[in-house]
Amino acid sequence: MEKSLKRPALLAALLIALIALPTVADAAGFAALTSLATRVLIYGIAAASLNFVLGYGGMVSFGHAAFFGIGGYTVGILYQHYSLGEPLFGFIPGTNQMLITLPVAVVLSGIMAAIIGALSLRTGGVQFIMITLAFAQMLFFLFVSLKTYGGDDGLIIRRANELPWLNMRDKHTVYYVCLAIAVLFFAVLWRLVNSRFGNVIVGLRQSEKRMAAIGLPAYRYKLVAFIISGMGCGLAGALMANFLRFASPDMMHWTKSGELMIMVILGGVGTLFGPLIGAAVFIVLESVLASWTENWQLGLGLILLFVVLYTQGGVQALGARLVGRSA
Amino acid sequence: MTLFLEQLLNGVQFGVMLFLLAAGLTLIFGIMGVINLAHGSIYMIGAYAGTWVAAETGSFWLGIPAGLAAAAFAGVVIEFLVVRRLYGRDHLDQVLATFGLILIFNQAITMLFGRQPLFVSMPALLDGSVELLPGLFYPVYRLAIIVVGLLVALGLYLLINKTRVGMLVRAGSTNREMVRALGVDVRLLYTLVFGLGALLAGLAGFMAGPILAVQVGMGEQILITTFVVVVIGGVGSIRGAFFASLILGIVDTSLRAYLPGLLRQIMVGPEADALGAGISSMGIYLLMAIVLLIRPKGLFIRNS
Amino acid sequence: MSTPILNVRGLVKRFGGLLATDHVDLTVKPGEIHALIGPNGAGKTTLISQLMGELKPNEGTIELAGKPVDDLSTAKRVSLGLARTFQITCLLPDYTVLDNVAIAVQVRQGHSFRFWGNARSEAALREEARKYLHTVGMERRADELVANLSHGEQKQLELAVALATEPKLLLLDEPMAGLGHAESQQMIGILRNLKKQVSMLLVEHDMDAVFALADRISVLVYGRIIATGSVEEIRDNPEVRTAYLGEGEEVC
Amino acid sequence: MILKKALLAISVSAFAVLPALAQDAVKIGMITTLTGPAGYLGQDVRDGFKLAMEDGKLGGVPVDLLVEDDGLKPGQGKQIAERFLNEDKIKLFTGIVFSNVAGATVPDIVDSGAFYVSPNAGPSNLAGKECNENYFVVSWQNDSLHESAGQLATNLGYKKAFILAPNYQAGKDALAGFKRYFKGEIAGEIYTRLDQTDFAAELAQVRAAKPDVVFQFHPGGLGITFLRQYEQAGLMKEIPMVVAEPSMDGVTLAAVGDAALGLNLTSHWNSDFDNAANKKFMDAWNKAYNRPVTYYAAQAYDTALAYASALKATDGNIDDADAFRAALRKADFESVRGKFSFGPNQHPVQDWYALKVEKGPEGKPIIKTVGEVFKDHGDAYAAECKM
Repeated sequence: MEKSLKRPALLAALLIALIALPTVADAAGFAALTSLATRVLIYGIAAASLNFVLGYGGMVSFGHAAFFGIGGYTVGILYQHYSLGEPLFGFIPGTNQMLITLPVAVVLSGIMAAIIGALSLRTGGVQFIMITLAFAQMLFFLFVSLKTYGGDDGLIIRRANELPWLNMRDKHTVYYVCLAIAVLFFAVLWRLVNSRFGNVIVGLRQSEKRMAAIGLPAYRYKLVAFIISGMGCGLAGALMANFLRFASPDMMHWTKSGELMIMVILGGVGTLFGPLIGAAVFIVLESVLASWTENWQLGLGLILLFVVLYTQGGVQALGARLVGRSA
Repeated sequence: MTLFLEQLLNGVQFGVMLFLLAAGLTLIFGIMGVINLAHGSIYMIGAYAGTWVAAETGSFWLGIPAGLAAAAFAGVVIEFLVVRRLYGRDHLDQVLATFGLILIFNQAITMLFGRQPLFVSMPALLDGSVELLPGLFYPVYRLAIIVVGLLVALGLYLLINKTRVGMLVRAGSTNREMVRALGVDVRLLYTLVFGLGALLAGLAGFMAGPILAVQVGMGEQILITTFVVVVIGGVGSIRGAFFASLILGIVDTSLRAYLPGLLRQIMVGPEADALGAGISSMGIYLLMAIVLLIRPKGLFIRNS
Repeated sequence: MSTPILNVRGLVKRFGGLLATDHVDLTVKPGEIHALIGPNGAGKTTLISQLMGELKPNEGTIELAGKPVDDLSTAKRVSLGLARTFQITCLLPDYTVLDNVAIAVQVRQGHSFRFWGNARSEAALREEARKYLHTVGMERRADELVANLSHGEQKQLELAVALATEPKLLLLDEPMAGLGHAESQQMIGILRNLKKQVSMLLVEHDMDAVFALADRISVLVYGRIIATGSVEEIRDNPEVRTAYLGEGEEVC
Repeated sequence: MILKKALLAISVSAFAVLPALAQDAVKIGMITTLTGPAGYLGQDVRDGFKLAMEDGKLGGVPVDLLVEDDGLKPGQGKQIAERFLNEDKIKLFTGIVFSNVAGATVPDIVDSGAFYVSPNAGPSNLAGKECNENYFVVSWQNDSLHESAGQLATNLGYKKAFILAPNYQAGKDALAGFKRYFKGEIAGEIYTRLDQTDFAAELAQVRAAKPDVVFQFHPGGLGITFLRQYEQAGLMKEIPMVVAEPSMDGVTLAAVGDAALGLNLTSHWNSDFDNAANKKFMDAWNKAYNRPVTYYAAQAYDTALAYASALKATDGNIDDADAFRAALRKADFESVRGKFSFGPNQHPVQDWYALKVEKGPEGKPIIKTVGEVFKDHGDAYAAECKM
């Protein structure tokens, strides 16, 4: 939608900065910045996936943590069966190969999104918000009571998944793997929102009635969008499990859905990179404020309030306006 | 039989507690179109203020006005400073802003009262149990909660159906434009409704004091359940909130009371208990999902 | 006689105790402009909504070119050649004029499960959309955002979007409402030109337009058709003259 | 881009404001939960640990304690550990209250060669297969808590027990642990919910089952709620209750009040223990803080003493990890619990006591030590640990 030439240049600069980040951070003595950035990238993927239905499609899902958790648990459960040497259900062997676990996580969260979406999309508005929440909470309670997989304590993944030729124990490698996947993800997302499919999804947000009147069967398009979005969250969850080397029901609690939503709103609803910026702002704020004071929640709350009341369209819009003014 | 009656009373008691919270939430939701996540915080404020005053003065009864006043005051302040700017804004903005409020209130309470849960002792009048039927003992305090809850429901019914303010509220929940067109000071009406909702939440919070842990985060724990009630009953419908609260209270209680027993008939004990607990945790969400799939707008809103 | 393009028999719609559509029979012949007039609240928009499948009637049948469509979704009916315009315009406000038409062309061309190519750089799609804009005389405004259009322009765009679905029968819900005299004349001109391609059911209050365009007229009062006939027959019908008033609005 | 830079600047300045360090001070990183309903646990851990520091020294070695809030989020705990490890070059860690945060954080810490001494969480996976030579637990292994409660119920001569716990891992472990040492019959078993606020339905079942004794495990706010409602239902007088310490501590008691009178519990520590270390600890606590003391504080105090003993033995040289580890393993300190040593998996081997809630001299309820339950009790997972 932006037609200026500034945008590609800006993106290139951002990419270079992200590639240089681990080296710079180490040199400057802020080694932990790399893992902070890894977390931002992963949450950025999750938030951008949510934004595809929420911002572009106008479907306010309050249950996307479910898919995030499914992705994480896929990695965790496959790893557990791999390390114990016991096949899942007696015939599915476990694995620690990322080239297998990530696609499996994406497919499984897609299937879960298909089930939840197929039921939830029969409603709309506030009811849709609540029914997606309901399904996510059901999954949360299910995993809390699954003793085999650690229940509430969560599932420790002793070693991150392996990739051929790469040393996944190295934090920089993990960062670059996440960066590569994020770049790929955002490229695909960019194509997606501008495609014919994206075109009707954005149309559905603006007026479902209009889209029906030009002959669009809305339900199946919304459902596919919901599935795609769930798959993206599942991918992020799988990466997060690899990064934390840990999966827990905490990943699918409603507060996590809320956090993802807040990242989207904070960054800018219905923009490609807004959620990534939102994730960065949220996580950096959380870490920085928490290292300053134990009353960090007060500060975070006030900042969120400020963003809503005094910026229109989140941090990205605020930034664009500030840049526009100074230029 | 007495056990069944006792469980039924338990369900009703849990239901009326939910109703006190849900009534305010559904009004705010239905009339102003605001999703107020901070409703749970108001409940917490009512509980803290009331309990603290009761503990300091040694009188449970003095806690009541304190809790109500603090909650209503907090509600009006929130409305005036924050929510007023959110009318007509996107639901998402409201979610973000009221989430910010939750963080602020939780931290403020921690700074004011510390991290330890507060204690309030039960007044002698409400302590102990009474024998309702032969063999059916029931705690007086819980009976009192039921009575207060039902009185509030009756009061709300009269307010909504018999007064001019109530007429405006009803009109407002179905057609916001019409209320504006009537030349009513909508701002004042909104502030009043918000304050009323906060007052009820504060009442619920204070009454919960002696039976629950008065601690930071107590609001979020019950907030989601309250939203479930509002949605099942139908957004904006007080009547819906009332019946949905009772249904949810009774369903939740009976699932916990009877499901493991039923499952034990068909499977081994411990597994049945775990499965039963698992299903009953999901119970209210399952109920909401089923209700919405059958009646997408909730039980008490006509589908058009 | 050829099969009517639209054949409605015994259509009934109740809202609670209210009969919004009261056993309506209605036909539109191929190549015909059939006007539907009636006072406020007569149930004209309700009728259109039922024809489109947006509302479900309680009784009766609807046939499109001889084929019953009662159990079909709106989308399916559109693919069979039914299209409507909205009285209160219902467009995609964040899109440009051209986008609005192009998306209709896109949907008509078949499924939209294409995830990769950029829909905005598909030349064929854009060209075809421009053709419809040309038909309603809006090609100059192609890159304007819908939110910035005047009321009259929005009405014209409504028509272009409906045409982009290549309908056999066009349901026009008060296309002149809110237009100035010049704009109305322009719209009448456009519709007259379209008559060769598509049959129309025209709901309209502007009697000048109705008399200028319609082949036949039906009069709807309290959900019931009280008269159907040629322009002259209706013009002289005293019952119609007394009953006639304006109509309310439908929100997008 | 500008935004990005600004954020970077903010984060950089944030790291810069960390307190300037005295020369040679050994840094100890404390990751704990200070926000939310469970915030008081972390607060007590922090404050208890600080009490053991004399003039900023542990074992005569100057230490610098860095405390950060994990917000009960595993991801945040890991992030803090990462920063402590890589930027502040911290080698000694402690503080985590909850098992799930520990699960995400501890492996990172020990894998990078740093030490972790747990003041509270003792999940079974880290006690057994996933044990590590740099991972010590000063508090307990989770199961011991409930095993001791089971033993106490047996000792008290109860024949029929009704048991309740939330439906999650720790809850199931609790019931399993209780059953392992309870010799009588189980009259009923109920799993409650983690987000439950009303226990009336369960209490009615308890009453109907007519057991001799009730065992329940409900930590924190859940426990307060459960106890209050239990008492209000008139059950405290009819059916005695045995619990393990997470369901009853100084804070819980203050919030429940007289409703807890008559409650039996087991613990590895109590404020009235008659030993010099505990007297010192209690004096220091009462002087410094105007609030009830909990065993979280006592455990953190012991954790600090454990670190102090190792620091003293190595003279503050933590670069020789083997020597430091060997010193830690000796547990050469005066624990507030009296006897204390580490088992083969570096979890405690200690005595467990029977306690009872009684009316204190000032009319307020207090927790009183009345007897012993276990001597030199270790845990079952030590066998699985190959170090």
